[in-house]
Amino acid sequence: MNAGTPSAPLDVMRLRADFPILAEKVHGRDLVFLDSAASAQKPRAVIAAMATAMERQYANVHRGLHWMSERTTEAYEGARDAVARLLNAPDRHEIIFTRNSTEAINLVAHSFGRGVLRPGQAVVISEMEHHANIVPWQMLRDAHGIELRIAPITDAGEIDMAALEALLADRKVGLVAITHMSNVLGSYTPAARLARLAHAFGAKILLDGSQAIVHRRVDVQVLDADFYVFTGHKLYGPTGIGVLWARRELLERMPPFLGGGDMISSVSFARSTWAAVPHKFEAGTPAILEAIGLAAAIAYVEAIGYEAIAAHEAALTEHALALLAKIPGLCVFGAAQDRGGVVSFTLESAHPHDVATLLDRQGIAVRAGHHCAEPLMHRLGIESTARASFALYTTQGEVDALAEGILKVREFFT
Amino acid sequence: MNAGTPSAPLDVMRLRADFPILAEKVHGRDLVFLDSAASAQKPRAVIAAMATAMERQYANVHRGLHWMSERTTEAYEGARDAVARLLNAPDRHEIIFTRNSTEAINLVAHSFGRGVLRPGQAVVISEMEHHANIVPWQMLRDAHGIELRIAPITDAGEIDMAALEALLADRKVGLVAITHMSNVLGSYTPAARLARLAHAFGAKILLDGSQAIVHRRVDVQVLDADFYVFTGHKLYGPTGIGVLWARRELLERMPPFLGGGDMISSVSFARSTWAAVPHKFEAGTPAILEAIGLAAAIAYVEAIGYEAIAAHEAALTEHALALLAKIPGLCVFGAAQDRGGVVSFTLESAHPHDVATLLDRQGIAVRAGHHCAEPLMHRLGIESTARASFALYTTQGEVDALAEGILKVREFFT
Amino acid sequence: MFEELRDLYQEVILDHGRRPRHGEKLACFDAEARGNNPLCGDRIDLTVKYGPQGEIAKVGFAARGCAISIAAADLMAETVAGLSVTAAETLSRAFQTLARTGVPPALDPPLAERLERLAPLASVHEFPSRVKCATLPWHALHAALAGNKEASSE
Amino acid sequence: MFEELRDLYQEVILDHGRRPRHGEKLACFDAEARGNNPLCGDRIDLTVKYGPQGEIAKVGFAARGCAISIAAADLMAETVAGLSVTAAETLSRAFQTLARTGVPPALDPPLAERLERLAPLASVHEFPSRVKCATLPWHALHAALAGNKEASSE
Ligand SMILES: Cc1ncc(COP(=O)(O)O)c(C=O)c1O
Ligand SMILES: Cc1ncc(COP(=O)(O)O)c(C=O)c1O
Repeated sequence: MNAGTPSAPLDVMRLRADFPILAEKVHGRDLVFLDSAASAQKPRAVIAAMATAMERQYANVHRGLHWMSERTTEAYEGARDAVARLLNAPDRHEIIFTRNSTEAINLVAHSFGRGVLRPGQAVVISEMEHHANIVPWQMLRDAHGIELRIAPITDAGEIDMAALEALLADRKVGLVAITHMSNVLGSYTPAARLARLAHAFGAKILLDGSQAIVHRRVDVQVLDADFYVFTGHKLYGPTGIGVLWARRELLERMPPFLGGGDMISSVSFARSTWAAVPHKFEAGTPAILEAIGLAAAIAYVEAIGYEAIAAHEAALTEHALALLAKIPGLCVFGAAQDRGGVVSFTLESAHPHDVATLLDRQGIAVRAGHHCAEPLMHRLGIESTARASFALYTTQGEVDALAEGILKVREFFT
Repeated sequence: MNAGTPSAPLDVMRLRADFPILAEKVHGRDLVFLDSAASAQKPRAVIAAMATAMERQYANVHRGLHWMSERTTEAYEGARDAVARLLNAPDRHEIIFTRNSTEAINLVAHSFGRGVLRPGQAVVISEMEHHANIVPWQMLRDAHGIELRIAPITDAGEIDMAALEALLADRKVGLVAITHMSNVLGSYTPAARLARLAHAFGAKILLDGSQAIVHRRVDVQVLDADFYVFTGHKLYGPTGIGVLWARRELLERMPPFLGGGDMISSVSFARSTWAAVPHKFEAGTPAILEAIGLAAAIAYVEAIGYEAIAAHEAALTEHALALLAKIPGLCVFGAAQDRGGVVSFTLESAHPHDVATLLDRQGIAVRAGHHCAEPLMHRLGIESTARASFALYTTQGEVDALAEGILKVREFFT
Repeated sequence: MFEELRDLYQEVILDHGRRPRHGEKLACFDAEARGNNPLCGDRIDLTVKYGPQGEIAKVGFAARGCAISIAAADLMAETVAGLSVTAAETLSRAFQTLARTGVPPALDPPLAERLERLAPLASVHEFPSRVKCATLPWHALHAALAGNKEASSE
Repeated sequence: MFEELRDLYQEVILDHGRRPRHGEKLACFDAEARGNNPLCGDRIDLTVKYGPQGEIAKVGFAARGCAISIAAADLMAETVAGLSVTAAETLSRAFQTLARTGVPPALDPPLAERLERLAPLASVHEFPSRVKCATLPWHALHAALAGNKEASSE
């Protein structure tokens, strides 16, 4: 693993060597992977951590009184410590491992939504949420009589704070659930301000950090959040693992979500009692190997340093926006003051799917579609966009290739 | 990967070379891993499949129009095909990936239990279920007014079929949910007979195959099951992945479980519509790498052949039972006609935890405790047992070591 | 650069994609259905007018989607006009095979000729994630002919 | 063979594990609590009788569990008798450190002496999954002294 000092600029070429897949060819061309916002590639450190666990030190966790189980339990619980440090959570018991962000939000919608919120209360989400932060609340609305309110965004792609405040005014809102960074527009939301506003009106706040935590340091205590979720595979970790952080007092008030082994204190047919947090929310054999992989990913990112990553990506984004602005007929969506390395665009002459296919033939991977944000598409008056997204391993040369590639697509279709 | 012809006896020594961890030392002694029923070790083929995906061919699935995403989607959906073939499912769309057996059963308890069963109906489970097949039904009972009935077992550790039939007589039972093999007693249940009985009284049947599918070929059509669940990590695959198979007509009647990306057809704030099965039940980024690992595990097991594995393990079990029967003060639990390679026992002079610790010091990994089956412990009049379990890589020599090890424990404590 | 892509985006496809001839819903129709590709957001609203013998007289659609899906819808509207429902279903199955494999299945002469007109779409089979773009209109047609309102290309 | 294990299973532990002196619930008690280790099924029902000054006069327990947990409970009952609640809590924290690290923290003489009696349990720290066996009775004691009914060693 490579590491820079936090303030030094990234030595991207050295970091790229940590990601074996970046040396692959696609359609005979060098892979230019600009789809990291969908899922990031994995450094050798992550691959090795998982393989080594399987090769040398593995057994089921928590219930074993033998060496392999004890060591594996240490590694699994060590991953919980690593996540707690990453988020600066005050208490390691507040970290719950889930499959992904989606499951983490569903867990909150289920256990907090049905177990703590009361019919007649409301949940606020924004117009620029991922489906993962929409559908669970709709299901809660339909099953449990919770009102769902939608905070509008401005044309720049920022939360309309005045409108949000108006939605909170009647103090019926029990939870504000908002993305910390839009996966379409790249906008960062003012998380600490959102939390203050929610709290001022007696609501809790959930931040969907699926995108945000990939690019910037997150401190749940500084943000004063109540719930924070993210997903391992976007943070250079494996699939199959995600995280819910929540304040302990909330977790303790919430009923369990899934039932089974490891989440109980005692079971009899008449009645079961629940284990203490976090185990209450982790039923069955957890994603042990994936937690180990996630811990390796976190160590990798921390060794590089968020400051350096953020600076690198900010430079890439600026460069990309400047280049794309010069392409006739190209429209970039989102103009938030505070934005990260995700750029969505459309081209007048070609549908985003066709753009993606033609870029792919040049080795350039971008995503096209509604990006699991149909209501946002609706708000923007479009059906879909093409989206390029940047990671710590993205180079300026790749951004140049994107711009050139788009020009060729344009030519092809006109 | 090594493979024998299906009917040839296993060349266990050659197979062991496929499992790097088996060469490890524990407390300076050769590892004798007899805890595979908790989680099995992984062959090189599985480790390599996951590492290679991360090194050479990875992106998020389903929504990508670029090469890496298309190839990864093929691999992920190919894993679904592999599972469909393993179970002889009539339709690949009937395979749903979950985190583990526990989540699969919770999915059924939620979507079938709340969405299809009606208050006043009942669910039957047995006295020898794992908590994963108890707690979700208790939660359903308490939330949705479904009665929970308990089918007793005989002293031999078999389902009491007459008693089960009596529980079904009033035709209020909508679902019979029973293990296909006990993780404590090793008993196989007569799955096809159970299905016939359930169907005769208008009930559906769920089989918990977490243990069974590790040792024997399962054909859901021959069994005439309605739901079948298993978990990847016990079948020599990675953690973080499990399987629910269900008849398509049932899946189509069941409302979704988790909401989010990939499980929708369209989303607007007013209303969302669901994708077709299996996607309706797979919200968010799935366990892509884990599905790939599971497919490799299935290929590994299939290449060896279930017949050879079953014969090998039957011989080991017989040998173990014979040896343990000679140890004074040792009591083996379970005497089912049809039993697999899981042996639970207690020793008069030492608590199971102490047995496990002392065996561990000899390099022998066994599990001790209630094995997530507290009600069964209660039925047996004990608190816990020590449990040795066998896998395709277990040798007769390891079984001998177990027996010798137990004799030493006995000596130590008397 | 895009030599191989000329297979996928042949002139006829680019042309039908840009200027579909049947790209409007019929004002007067007997059957309709919506086709939906949830994974990418493509959508087609299809209308069908039957002729006096119950044959398909006319198809019109409103669609959002890529060049491939618009062209596929337009070529479909063109080729099924005049066919009986049974013949259209046979052609639909044949086209789906063509799109998935690149190989046209054997058909009786009149239908084989119509399938030929769809041949420019054969090369989608090399683009697995685009196959659905080409088959979605046919799923919608099937739904409309069967009297259903919704089709999905999953 | 089991040389290293003689550390964990010292004679005094085997002896208290086999024949606990306080292994019965008190018939007459002032406080009680149940301790539960959900992961392995160990359980202890603890009763406490206070003396005239509010000090712990007597502790009795009914437990199911391994040699370590029974011995730990019995040694606890023995060492806390006569202590004030505050002193017992101090001893409890010290013992938990001892069990987790193997190192006895510094204490004032009278308590240090009592901690010494618990020294045979110090080596559980080498057996991470057994630490809870030794600390569960102390969690239960803490719960009883605080007036709670349940404790869990997670
Ligand atoms: C019979 C049985 N059912 C269910 C489970 C739960 O499996 P998992 O923890 O992988 O969900 C297990 C294993 O722990 C088991 O043995
Ligand atoms: C903002 C946002 N929220 C939630 C998700 C869902 O993540 P996952 O699919 O890993 O659950 C994503 C990514 O797809 C996302 O970008």
